Amino acid sequence: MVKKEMIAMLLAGGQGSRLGVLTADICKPAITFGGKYRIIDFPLSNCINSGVDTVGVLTQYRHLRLNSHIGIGIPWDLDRNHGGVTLLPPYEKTGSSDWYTGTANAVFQNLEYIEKYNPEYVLILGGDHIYKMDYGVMLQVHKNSHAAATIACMHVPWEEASRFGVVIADSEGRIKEFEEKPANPSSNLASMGIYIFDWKVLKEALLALKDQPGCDFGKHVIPYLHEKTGSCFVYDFNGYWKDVGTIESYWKANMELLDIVPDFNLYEEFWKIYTNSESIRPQYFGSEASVDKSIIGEGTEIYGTVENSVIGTGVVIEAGALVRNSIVMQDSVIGSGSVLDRAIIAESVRVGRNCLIGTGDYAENIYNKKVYASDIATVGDNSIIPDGVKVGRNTAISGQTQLSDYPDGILPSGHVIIKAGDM
Amino acid sequence: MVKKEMIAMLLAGGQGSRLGVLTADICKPAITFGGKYRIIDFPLSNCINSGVDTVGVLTQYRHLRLNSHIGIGIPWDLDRNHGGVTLLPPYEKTGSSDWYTGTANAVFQNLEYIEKYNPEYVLILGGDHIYKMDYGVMLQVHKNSHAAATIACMHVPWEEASRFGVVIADSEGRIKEFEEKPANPSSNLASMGIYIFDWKVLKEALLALKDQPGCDFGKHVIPYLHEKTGSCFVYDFNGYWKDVGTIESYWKANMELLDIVPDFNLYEEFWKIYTNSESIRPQYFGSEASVDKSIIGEGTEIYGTVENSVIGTGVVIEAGALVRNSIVMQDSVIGSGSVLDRAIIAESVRVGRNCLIGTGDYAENIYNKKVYASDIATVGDNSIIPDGVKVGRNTAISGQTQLSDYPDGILPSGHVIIKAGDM
Amino acid sequence: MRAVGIVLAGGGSNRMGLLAKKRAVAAMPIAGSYRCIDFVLSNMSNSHIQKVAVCTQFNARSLNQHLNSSKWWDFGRKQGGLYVLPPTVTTENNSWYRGTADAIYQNIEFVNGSHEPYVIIASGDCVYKADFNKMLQAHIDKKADITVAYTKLRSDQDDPTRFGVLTMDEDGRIRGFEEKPVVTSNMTINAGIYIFRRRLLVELLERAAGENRYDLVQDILVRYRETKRIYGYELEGYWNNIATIDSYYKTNMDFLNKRVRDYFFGDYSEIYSKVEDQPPAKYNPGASVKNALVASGCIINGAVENSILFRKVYVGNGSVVRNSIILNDVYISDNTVVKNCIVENRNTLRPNSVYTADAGAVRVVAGEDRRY
Amino acid sequence: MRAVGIVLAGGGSNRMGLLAKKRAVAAMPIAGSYRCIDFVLSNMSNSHIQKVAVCTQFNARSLNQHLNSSKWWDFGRKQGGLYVLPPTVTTENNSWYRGTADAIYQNIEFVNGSHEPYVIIASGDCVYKADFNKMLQAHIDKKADITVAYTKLRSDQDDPTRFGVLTMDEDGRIRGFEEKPVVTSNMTINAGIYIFRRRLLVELLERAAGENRYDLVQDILVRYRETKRIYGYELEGYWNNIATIDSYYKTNMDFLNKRVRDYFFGDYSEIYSKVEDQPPAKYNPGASVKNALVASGCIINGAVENSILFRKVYVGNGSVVRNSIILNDVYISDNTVVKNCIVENRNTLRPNSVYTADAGAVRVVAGEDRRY
Repeated sequence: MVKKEMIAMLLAGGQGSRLGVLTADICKPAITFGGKYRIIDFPLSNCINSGVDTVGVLTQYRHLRLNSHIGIGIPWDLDRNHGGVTLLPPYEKTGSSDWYTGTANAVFQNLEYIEKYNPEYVLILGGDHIYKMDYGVMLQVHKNSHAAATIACMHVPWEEASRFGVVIADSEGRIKEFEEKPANPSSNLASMGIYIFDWKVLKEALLALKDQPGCDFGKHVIPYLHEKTGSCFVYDFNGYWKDVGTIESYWKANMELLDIVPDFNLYEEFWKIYTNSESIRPQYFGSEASVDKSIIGEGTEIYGTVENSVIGTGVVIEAGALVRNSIVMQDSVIGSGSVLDRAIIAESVRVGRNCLIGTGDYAENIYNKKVYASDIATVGDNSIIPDGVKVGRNTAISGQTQLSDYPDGILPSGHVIIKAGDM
Repeated sequence: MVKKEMIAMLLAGGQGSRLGVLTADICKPAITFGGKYRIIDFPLSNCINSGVDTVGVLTQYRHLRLNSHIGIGIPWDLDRNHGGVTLLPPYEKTGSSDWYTGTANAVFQNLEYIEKYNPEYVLILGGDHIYKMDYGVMLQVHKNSHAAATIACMHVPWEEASRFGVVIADSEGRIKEFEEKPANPSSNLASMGIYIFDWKVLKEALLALKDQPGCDFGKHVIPYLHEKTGSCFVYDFNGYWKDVGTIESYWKANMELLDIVPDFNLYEEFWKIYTNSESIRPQYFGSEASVDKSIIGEGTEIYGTVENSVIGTGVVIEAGALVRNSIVMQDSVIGSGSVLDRAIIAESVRVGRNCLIGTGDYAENIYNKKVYASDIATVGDNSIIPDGVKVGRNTAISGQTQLSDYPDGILPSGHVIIKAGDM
Repeated sequence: MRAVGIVLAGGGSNRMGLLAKKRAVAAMPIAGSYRCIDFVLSNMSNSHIQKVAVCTQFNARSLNQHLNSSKWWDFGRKQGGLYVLPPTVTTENNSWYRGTADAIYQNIEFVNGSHEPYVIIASGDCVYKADFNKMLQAHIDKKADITVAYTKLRSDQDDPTRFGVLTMDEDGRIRGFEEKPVVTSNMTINAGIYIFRRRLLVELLERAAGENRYDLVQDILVRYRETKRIYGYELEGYWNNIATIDSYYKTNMDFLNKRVRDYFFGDYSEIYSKVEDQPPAKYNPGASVKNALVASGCIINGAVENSILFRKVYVGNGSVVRNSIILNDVYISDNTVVKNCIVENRNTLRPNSVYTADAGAVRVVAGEDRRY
Repeated sequence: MRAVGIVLAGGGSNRMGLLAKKRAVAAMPIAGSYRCIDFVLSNMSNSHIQKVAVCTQFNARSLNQHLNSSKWWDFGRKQGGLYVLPPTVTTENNSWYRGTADAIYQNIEFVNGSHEPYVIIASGDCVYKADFNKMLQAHIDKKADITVAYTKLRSDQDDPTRFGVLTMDEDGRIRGFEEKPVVTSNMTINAGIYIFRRRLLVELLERAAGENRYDLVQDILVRYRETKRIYGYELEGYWNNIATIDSYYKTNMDFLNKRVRDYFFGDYSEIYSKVEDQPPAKYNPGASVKNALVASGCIINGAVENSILFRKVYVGNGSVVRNSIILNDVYISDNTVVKNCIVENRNTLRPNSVYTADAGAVRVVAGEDRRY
């Protein structure tokens, strides 16, 4: 038996429904980011870089891609004899399929997993954010304040504070009050959904709250502990932390990487982000290729022009194609002569020749105004777009489309074609 | 992408209901055997020893112990970048929980897993038997005969043939006819439930039979291929192959290991059996210990007497205890002064002091005659037996029993005490 | 597979000059993301050889590091695995490896302790793809004592006088074997891959050691060419040895050719390497890249043409890299011109400087900084 | 953890005679299932040191094999890992390691390439349990340049003249440091564990190398005892060095004591080792085993008392093993008597023979067969 000082429970159940066709086939933590990574690489890499070598990943929704990405944890050095990364889908606990009803419920259902390592501290993480954080520093803060629970928080712009759970803390960092998505926030210190608990304290709370429907850390566990112990503290985080929960924020966060010295720097040696890359081939540029202000993944072959874009691994940009202000994920092919502007092309998509993707003016989406609320054209995993079509802005395509799906060869702005998967 | 010549699908769903309290908490492939191993170690070790490094393990029933035993496959060298061992519970396929309805249905539900490796051959294994087999030799036979399917078979005593599926083959090994558990068998060549298929052939069959309820290899796939191709062949296996499906056969197979040169020799260097052992401590014998004709696992401490028994790892036999003709599985403690005779003590059991386990005369079991049909006393995982009780033969105990559970301090032969788990 | 593998990766090379000062030839980077030894190791893995030993000696640090896990090439640990065998001091012996045969002889217990009936020995400084199963089948079919893989050099490919040249009879048995001839018109050369029966190898190595002979080619192959049945086996497809500056440069440049890339990387039997966890390459405004391979972790601000950039290369604003190979971690400052060079220098190339060689020549720009 | 670890495992030992002829002292088997180096590696792992180098040299084959995966001790690969550092030939250097300081100096890039501020250096031939975090905290609290762990020998435990003996002032600063004194009554000895600031270590090693000085104790600790703040740290609990036959025998026999076993194996911070996949031990009719440790893979037909049997030992019918240590793979034929011996012989001990030493003495029975 090996005792672990701190183990992490990573909540990777999020469906990411506001990412539309981009998460039709995969869960949000499995979506690619920055040309090479998947979102879950960030918390996983943070764990191993912080010396946390035991991570339970709580999955719920469409975990196939996530499972094969994580595998046995080799890329993150989390393939261990004792500990390492373990996928914890709901079935594990009971043999029947009790779905996880809330974040804390999910952890509660895996008490046995945690007990096996007999940890002193448990770190709760989400799988939805892009950031680098040394959880070891946070643990030190937790220990120093002798807190029952420590919540990582950061100051957000006041105008955004109402989108978050905010906390009011005294000068020592001891939390006085909570406000969940307050209309008129009295603090701009927002919870990042990252917690460290003394395991004994958390276990007691989980058992006490086990009949709470949809038991959630932010809504139930922290208030319970706050009331009971009065010993919840803030860990004040200063750094890059980005939610990529909407199509527009996802696109923006990718584009920000293209700055010459981006806020979020992947090129530092000190805090590497690890990922599971199938290919390690270098990328190749043809004699007529042109590239400007872009990030390009391994094994990609560029024969056309790429500008201000993030291109994944194993992509082919054929001769004469122009990709601008766009994201193309791994293994997709952009046919010769096609022009992309402000498009997000998911994995293994085949865009035909001489297409125009992202053209014309913005129009409100007729299918789902809430999800599709930008001028970005989105194409889901494994889609096919036939030669020569025009696709407008704020559109979505999913599935193997044919010319007949495009009246007059056009998908107008604000329209969608869904032939496979969810929305 | 890495192509694999042959991958294995190991059917580990069996509940082993005829093992009574021994499989109350675990599935049959996870039950210990020979002082150190679990049954699934044998097919897994056969795989890696045969050069098969990609194994999908199809689990269904109570897989917790099995999961933690297999982990990421380190003990069997099956922790691989490409391939290795993968647990495939039913949930993987669909997100909802479609239980596996039959052996072939279980494989059908994992088509995607197999396709990922693009194998030429697929090996189908069970998780219920003790044997050493070089699947590479079987594959060579399969290739030489250009068979659609090859079935490993062995000659069984004629009187037992009616318990098996038997095949009638010509001198070349081509199968002419099948008989499933025939009353009057016309052959004693029994199928061992081990198959090699050309993957293309198998895939076609699985798709053709996908609506077959409870689709099973022996009952549906092989007859289908036999009719369609006429090209099913026998691989004639000569060697040790032991079913341990009943309490008595399980006990006997363990006892046979105690012969000076047993039929099944674990001490050969050439074909090692690997297992996941928590402990590597040497065993210790106290100054008053006595041992005769026994196998004893790592980390065990013997202060009493052990005769003709198989003792697992991490067991303590206290001073003055006598264990005879018995099996004691890992982490159990036998209290001082207790006497065991023809008992099977499962994992993490605490037998009190001065108990008599396995005493008196045989009596028919009042609870389940079919399962409990020997003179062996069985005690399930994590059970507690209080000091000073007497337990008869053909009995079963499961759970934390107290003196009050034993009228007059006695559990008579043929009786049971079930305080936890299934039967 | 019925053979164990031994990779000879101990050698330096005088003909690689500064390039081999810092690392073993087998550790030289190839094609942007690989090292030379990845090719032979991947061939062994793809041929399902489960047990492979690598003899290292000269500048072995970076090679030993590269080989720190058998996982990268999918070798196991139980039935075999990847064994790194540097020289060691014993009570009987305190010599370094004195030659290729001595390197194996000093590890004779690796050979003795294996149960596979054959041994495949291959050098770590060649770039090729081979299915060793086919070569072994040929060895068995010919009832050979030893099989030597050969390749036929094209006249523009390499200089035969730096190899061993072979002549065979019509059955393929090797009758003539001349190591590094002064002049030759024979383009059939030893490709540095040998199959022995395991017991014969032990016997010959023990005999050689008893006679203080240490070289596998000179003291075994050449010496026994009359008395043992030594057969040739033609290795088809791409093959290059990289142990001179010219051949190293040419071999790398070959990977700008799509056919060569597809040959090595395009199907199931891929080339594996250690994963280095670099971010994707980044192109800032002003970048221009044509006919070039760029590995991960590079940041490009200038112009790159007909070149190969290994991992983590930085190309500054206004700089030009042409017909060149830039090895890992090179930092090229602003307004610097690099033409017809192999750059191996972890120190910064200063701004506003020019590194060129005449067309057809190759200049090595190497720092004296440190080994790695 | 803010330190990297370096384990010095290069040494042989003349005082171990035949036992160390075949393997490095650090590879000597301990307590039935372990090797000596497992103790220091487990201590480092349990102290959450993530990056550990092991310098090997003398008879390193079996040690290198034992260290073939970082998994056994739960070290990672990315943030650190387990680095095996045998000597290598470079253009500047073709010497073996000439001493403990030289072994680290030849790998100075391992030290330079780390970012942790401290280095913990420990020898591989001691059996003990230590939380290096506590020692590091003491180092920091004392503002020490170097901290040396010491232990106080009991008079029956070992001979202080084969160690370095220390005297400290009341603050714990080391004022006297005598290496292997001819006679001494001082039982406070150097336990072979040192903490340095990383940069200071580099500086001192470079200076020593410049002066052709190669020994860590003599040329750094003793030499700088006046000018650097060198502090002692008392290592509590069990400690033994095994580099003589007597101490090796005694250390093993200590594990027959339940308190010693529980101390090392009884709680969460366990001792790890490579898993060797042997079947459980088997006792045939006629076996009798009392006060003995028996490792897996053994087959016992005779009588064993007050002894330790390592893996895969066979004891024949009618044979008696008493007060002895039988190393891995020894085959003791029928009717053989072994008393007060350490048996290290992969050849068979012949039937009907007797191997004994007088009570209080220890006889080494070793084969000349081969290294491993």
